[in-house]
Amino acid sequence: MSATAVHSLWTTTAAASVNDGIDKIDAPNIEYGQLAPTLIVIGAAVIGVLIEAFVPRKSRYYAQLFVAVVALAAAFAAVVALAAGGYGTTKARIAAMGAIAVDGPALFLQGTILLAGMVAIFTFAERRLDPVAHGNRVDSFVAQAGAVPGSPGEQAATKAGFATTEVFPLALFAIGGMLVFPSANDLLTFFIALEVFSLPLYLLCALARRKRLMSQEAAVKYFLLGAFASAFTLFGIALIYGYAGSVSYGTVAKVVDGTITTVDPALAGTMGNDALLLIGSAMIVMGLLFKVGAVPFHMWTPDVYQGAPTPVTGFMAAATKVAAFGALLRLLYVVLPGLRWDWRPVMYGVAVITMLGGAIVAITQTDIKRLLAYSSIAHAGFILAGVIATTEDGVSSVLFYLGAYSFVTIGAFAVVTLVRDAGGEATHLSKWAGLGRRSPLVAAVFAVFLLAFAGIPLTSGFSGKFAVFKAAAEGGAGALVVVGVISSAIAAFFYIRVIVLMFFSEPKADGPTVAVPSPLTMTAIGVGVAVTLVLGVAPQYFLDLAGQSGVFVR
Amino acid sequence: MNPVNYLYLAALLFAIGATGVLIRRNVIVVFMCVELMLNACNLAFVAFARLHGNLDGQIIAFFTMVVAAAEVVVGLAIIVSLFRSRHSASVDDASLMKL
Amino acid sequence: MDTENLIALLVAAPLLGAAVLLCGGRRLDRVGHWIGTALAAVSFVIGLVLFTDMLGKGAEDRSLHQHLFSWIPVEGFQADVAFQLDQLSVTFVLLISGVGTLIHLYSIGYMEHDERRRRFFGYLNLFLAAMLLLVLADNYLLLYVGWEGVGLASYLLIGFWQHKPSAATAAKKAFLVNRVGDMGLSIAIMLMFTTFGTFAFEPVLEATGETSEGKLTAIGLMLLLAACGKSAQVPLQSWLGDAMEGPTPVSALIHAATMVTAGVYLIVRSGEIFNGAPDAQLAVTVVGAVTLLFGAIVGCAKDDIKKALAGSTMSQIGYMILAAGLGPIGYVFAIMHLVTHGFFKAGLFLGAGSVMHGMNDEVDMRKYGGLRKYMPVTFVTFGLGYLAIIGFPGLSGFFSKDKIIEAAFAKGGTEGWILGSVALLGAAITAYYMTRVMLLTFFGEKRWQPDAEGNAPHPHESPKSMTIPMILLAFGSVFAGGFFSVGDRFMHWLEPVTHHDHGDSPLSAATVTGATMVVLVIGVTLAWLQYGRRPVPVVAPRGSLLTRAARRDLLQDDFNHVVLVRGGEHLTRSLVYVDHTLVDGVVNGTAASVGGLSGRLRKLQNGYARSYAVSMFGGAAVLIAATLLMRAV
Amino acid sequence: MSFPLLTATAALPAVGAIATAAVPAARRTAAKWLALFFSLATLALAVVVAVRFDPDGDRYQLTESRAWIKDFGVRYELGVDGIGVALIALTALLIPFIILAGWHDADPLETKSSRWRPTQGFFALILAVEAMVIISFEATDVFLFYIFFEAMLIPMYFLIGGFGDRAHSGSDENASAQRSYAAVKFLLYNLVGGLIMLAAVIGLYVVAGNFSLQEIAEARANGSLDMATNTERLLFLGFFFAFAVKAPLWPLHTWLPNAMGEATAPVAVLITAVVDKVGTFAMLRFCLQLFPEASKWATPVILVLALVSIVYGALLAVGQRDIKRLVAYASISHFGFIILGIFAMTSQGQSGATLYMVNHGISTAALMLVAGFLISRRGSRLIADYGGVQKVAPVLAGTFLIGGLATLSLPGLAPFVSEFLVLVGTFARYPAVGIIATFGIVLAALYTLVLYQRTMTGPVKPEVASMPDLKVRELAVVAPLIALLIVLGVYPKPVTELVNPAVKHTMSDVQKKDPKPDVEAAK
Repeated sequence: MSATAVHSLWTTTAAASVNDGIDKIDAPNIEYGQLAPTLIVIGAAVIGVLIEAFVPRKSRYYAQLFVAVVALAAAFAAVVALAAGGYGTTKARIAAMGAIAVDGPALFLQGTILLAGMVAIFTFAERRLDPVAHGNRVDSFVAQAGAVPGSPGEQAATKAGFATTEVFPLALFAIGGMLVFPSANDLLTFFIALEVFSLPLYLLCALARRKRLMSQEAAVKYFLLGAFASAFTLFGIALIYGYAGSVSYGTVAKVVDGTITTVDPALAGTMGNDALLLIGSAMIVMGLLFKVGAVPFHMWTPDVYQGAPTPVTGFMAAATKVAAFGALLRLLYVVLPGLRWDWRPVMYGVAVITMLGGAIVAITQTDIKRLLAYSSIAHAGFILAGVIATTEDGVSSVLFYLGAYSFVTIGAFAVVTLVRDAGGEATHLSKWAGLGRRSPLVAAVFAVFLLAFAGIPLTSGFSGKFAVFKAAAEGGAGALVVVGVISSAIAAFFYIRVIVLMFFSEPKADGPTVAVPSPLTMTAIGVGVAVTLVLGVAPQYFLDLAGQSGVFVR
Repeated sequence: MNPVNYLYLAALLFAIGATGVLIRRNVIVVFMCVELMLNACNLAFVAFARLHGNLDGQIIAFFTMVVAAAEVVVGLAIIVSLFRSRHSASVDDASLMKL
Repeated sequence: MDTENLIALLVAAPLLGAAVLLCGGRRLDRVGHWIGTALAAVSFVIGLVLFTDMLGKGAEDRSLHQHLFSWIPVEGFQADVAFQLDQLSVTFVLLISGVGTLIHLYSIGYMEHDERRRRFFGYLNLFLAAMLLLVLADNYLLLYVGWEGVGLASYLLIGFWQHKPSAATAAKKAFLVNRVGDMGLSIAIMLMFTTFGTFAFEPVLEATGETSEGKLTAIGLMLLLAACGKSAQVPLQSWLGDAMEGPTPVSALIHAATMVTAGVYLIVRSGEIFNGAPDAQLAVTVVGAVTLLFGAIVGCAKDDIKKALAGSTMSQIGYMILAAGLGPIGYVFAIMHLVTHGFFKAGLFLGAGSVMHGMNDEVDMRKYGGLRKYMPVTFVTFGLGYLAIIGFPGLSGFFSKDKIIEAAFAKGGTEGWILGSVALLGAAITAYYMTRVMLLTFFGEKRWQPDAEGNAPHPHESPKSMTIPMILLAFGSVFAGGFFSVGDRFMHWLEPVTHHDHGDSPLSAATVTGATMVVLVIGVTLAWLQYGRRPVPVVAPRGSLLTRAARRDLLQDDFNHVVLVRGGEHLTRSLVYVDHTLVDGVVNGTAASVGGLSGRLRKLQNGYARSYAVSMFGGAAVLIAATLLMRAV
Repeated sequence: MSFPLLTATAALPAVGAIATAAVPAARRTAAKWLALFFSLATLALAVVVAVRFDPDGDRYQLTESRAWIKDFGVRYELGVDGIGVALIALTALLIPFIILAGWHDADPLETKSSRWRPTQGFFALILAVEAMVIISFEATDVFLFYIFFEAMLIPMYFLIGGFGDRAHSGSDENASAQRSYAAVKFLLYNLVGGLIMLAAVIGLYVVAGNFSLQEIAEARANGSLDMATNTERLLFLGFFFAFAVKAPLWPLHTWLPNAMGEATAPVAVLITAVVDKVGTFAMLRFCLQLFPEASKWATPVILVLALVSIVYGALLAVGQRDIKRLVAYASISHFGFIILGIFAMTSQGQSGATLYMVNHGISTAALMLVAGFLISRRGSRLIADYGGVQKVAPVLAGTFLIGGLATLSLPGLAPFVSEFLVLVGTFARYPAVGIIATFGIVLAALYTLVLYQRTMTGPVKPEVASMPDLKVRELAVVAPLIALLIVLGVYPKPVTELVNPAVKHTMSDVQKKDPKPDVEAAK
């Protein structure tokens, strides 16, 4: 049904104009129920904008926080309802006239994104870490984005108790885009979603309260490179469209595996011209690889992760990866399965250099945030190993990995926000020396996260790694598994280095202090630890979940 | 006229845009080059739409413009704030974070 | 009552003593030595009981067995803790526990002033237990336990005065050299296991006929290696001289009378194996002959009275090994000489100890002289021992040694001639160096001066507890040989175990005896000419090359030092280096290189957005190219 | 299902670990006693296990089986054979002594803040290790085993790096640097081993479809699961590599001297006497059962490596200047013997190897703990700093000597039995190898006696002149161990009877028969 449906979405109106009058337009039917999660979040975001406009400054923070949390909770409820309603499995379908797919992977990923987003919002809202400025509790975002760093204007803004509460609607917009991204079922929706969640992120990156120059620099880099990448993606889409004459996943897929063949000899020149297809798909994939931060499209990652406000970093690192990998999966499994033998080797190569590159470069990092950035690159490589499996197991293993990984990441970055000195967060590794002596609990928690990153058994990291490697091996990519374990070994080295630093080296006299956070951040960290351990010790339930959601709708 | 020429032109524009991104220092210019790349895409879309005789491409082109506009808004915001704090619009000056 | 149940007690009594004395702590210090002596005596008494009981039985059913428990039960591998008491072992039991008891008694006096006397007796008891276990075991593995047990005891006793580095070193050396021998024993046992599927005496010795001579030879040679270690035979003899660092009673008991003869026991016990392996036997005889001369020569050169005696011990055991190597011709005489030697050599050592006791522990014979006046008892007993060992007609040594020489000739053929004449030569040298010891110690004028602190020794007779054992042993050295030889008593006694044939001596017994007498006279005269007639210089003259070599144990230690010790040190030192640089280096090197790579790759992250864009652009190009390429191929 | 005895045995110390960790900072002594109590309780349970186990019964007994991670084909399957029982008993037996010996090792120095609770952590970690070791002896599911095989690295790592030997040469920073180097080296070596094994584990799943040891072994036996020769060999190598690192086998051994040198004596004992045994145990249980053909294929190489370990380890022990490093190299030599026994593939060899694991555990514990007491008195690990100790502390010297004699496997002490069995077992199939291995006993005597002579005998060094003899607590640690050494040396039957049936099974797994003695062969 999808092919015609998509056509009709645009063409009916056009056709109508030529044909018999304009007395009847068959309105496109939108399944609002099935789109509820996205709609709720976007709606909430819009409300957020309105709040900025109409609610007095003093109460904006609470209003925004309230709206955001409620919206995310509601959206998550909607996802659960849909999943319970069987839309993940039996009743999986394509909604909104073929624009959105509602199926297992989509729901699973949306659920993950929403939870991760929720936790991230908590860290956004944290106001106890920075010292009270001029009698106002402040969060980790700049008082007034427009004010020049260090200028009297900035101080005035702070004194006046300004706060960039826009971050909440921005985050909601981003989340909304992320919800659509992995469930987009035609390339246009795909592209729009990409932009919808990218643009707010660019802005969020620029809004750090401390180290604003770095923050802005991060934003610029992220923005320019992001735009650059999305231009490639768009051109890729154009070529695919040129090849298939449609942007609907279903149609393209059919054309690719040749169930639809060219009818018009005049179009033979382009229609079914594989060059277009191959180049196009390569360019789209490149755009996605950029988002997941795979080598060699990873270079923005460390700088942006370092410069962005840490809560935002955590959010990006977790949610963006989830959304982007979701989209990548759908693209490769739904649109380009016919091309498997062309993209598999390429992705194989990318996975290898990503795993190794990330792990190796991380060894010599001296800034905790950059370290985590490179670790996230390495993990992108591991996940790619699962993607390459091109089996149902592959999908579910990737889903599971994403779920496990995102919470560890947010938790880890949340811990990073706690370790502070006069200049804000003390992110330089040397500052972390002896943390285990000063505050064993925080150090222990962070150690748990690091062990999970390193994939030590009884942590979620191990379950995930095992799942993807298993899938890869079953998919016949045994060599990839070997590379994987080697790079995990390399990666282990620098995670261990941090642990050594925290526990085995004597604390420095001028070491950082550990701020006592509000329940918000505590929940974020707590959830992280809980998920890490539960998924490590008893992952079966979630594996089942991921396993059931392993089927895409075509 | 052979429709493929439009594609060549689009590709050419895209290449020019990309090259611009790679070689120009001024953030604004770099950004405009990105816009150029997007417009190259538009040209390709329109050409293909014509080729296929359906309007999807043309509509996508409109979407693209909107997106481009949005990017301009966000981008300029960021760039301006950067410029105000550094008094420089050179991409290369924004290199605090490295290694 | 069935006596075999007593066998375990033989071992248990001294073992109990050792346990009590070593764990008992200081509170036993006052009575410890009596407990030790008493328990030694107990096992001697039990030995006597068993002996008399055995005499009451017919020659065939004299072999008793006691199976205590199954020791190491493993698939296809059966090792039991079980004892076998036959004529051979009972002989040893009596010797060991008898002499042992005497020496315990002697030690009470000798160690009187040592505050660690209790521990000393503990070690002595431990030794007795191990030694008895060695001779009572009914399989080679259990024998091995005793074998190493006596090694341990000897280690502890040689190094008893641990504060003396020399003592500690000597102890370590003894243990290590013995370990080399033990390697032989364990390999022999393994061979037996793979050959016969067992290593209990009876089944093995009965099955020797069923396997190849080659196997038997291999086993025999390995057993010989073991014997060399324990009995200080060339090439593993070097430890015995140093072992004299131990208290004299130890030298008497362990390094003269009993432990060092274990090798002889092993070979005689394994007679069947050697009978089946002529080559092994030949090797045994050769080792015996060489050591016989070696020890004798060393004995001639030493000025330290104990070391001289040690050399003599070596040489006398050489006789025994030689005899044991002769097969059924010699087994009996080997054991007989072993027993008599046990008496007189123990006596001699106790005598030496008594002398040292009176001379402020001076051991250099050149600082003795004319002691017969000061310590008559010692003089007499020592003298009797001396006469016995040189084989003075009618005394023990005469009978036993003479028989061995006969047997050597009786081996027949060239070998017989060679071995016989070597044995004769040995007899001559024995006479020479023993006379030398005698003269240097008891005759001539006194040569001792005040030592550094200016307190001159006041030679005096030792207390009863010391002299009585000496006297008793002297009796043994005088009469034992005669008693054994009357009507070949000893031969008939052992025959059921060792079997015996007379061989065909090319010379009549009388001739051999005559020859022995002649060489004996020659030896004594030579010694008298050198040390009896003219005064003895207190400082040893430089002496001939041979003498100097002999003083250094014929350079054996120097050889060991250069080849083994130095070589070993270099090896270990270089290995430590290898372990650190190579084995570890490879790992660390890999880590370092990864780190370096990381450092270089890191430089790519230069902070310039445009260079990032370049990498993206390049990446995209590669991606596209690769995709197209995949289609192309 | 009846009472899950095995789970309880493994869970009890885990509970103990949590409880101990939870003790408030001030109540250090309470934490110690709590830990001791739990370790003793575990020992009691282990005894129950040993009693309930019937040597003549099924191969695996007291089995438990629950669903765990279906998607990975993983079940929570426990079961013990004789070998497992012996090693569990060993572990449960040693831990109380380790705790008792380390009684004061983790007392905080004054500088630490009140929130830092080293004592609680120390004993909690020890118990955690015990729990993980025990469960990996019980696991009959490859994945379950792997999880704890890997997980036990973490507490070990903190024990080594966090609670180093206070007796060190040089400044504190220097010492802590060496310590964390040792800890990291330990962790990375074993982690790399483990990760390579992970690849093999995944491979095994791809081939076999589940992780149940028994199912796979049966499938292998009845031919329903046949692996391609190369697959089997690769998988075998993946497994063996990890175990060889853990064991450790030359040339993967270099982490051990550092770890044992830098860790406190009790932790060193924990490493070599308990944790490393998992490696050799796993060779016996997993390598031979899952990959019999590959095991046979690899035997020659492994035997050579084992030989090298024996001789090389002993020689290096002779060359050491640091008491604890010496013991470490001695252990490497002993592990050579164990591996030799396992891969000689004879009943004597494998029984001997298992027995060796137990005996080596006890003897090393005795020697190392006494060495620890010695070191803690003088504050130095260098042999050269000692001399004439036996004059001032005879009991300490005596126990040290007995420990040493056990290490050189003197007959009458436990290690002799096992070492001789290994030698005989090896000799029976590979005479040359057996003979070369025998050189090990000479070298063992060399390094032990040299150590004893240099430290204990000779004139009394002024530094040790005032050295106190063993205290009651210390005696309580050493005496039972020595008693055990003697008892097991004279009467090892209980253990051998436990082990023999299990070995028989393993022999049938690899389809090997003991070589017949010539005399019978002739008939």
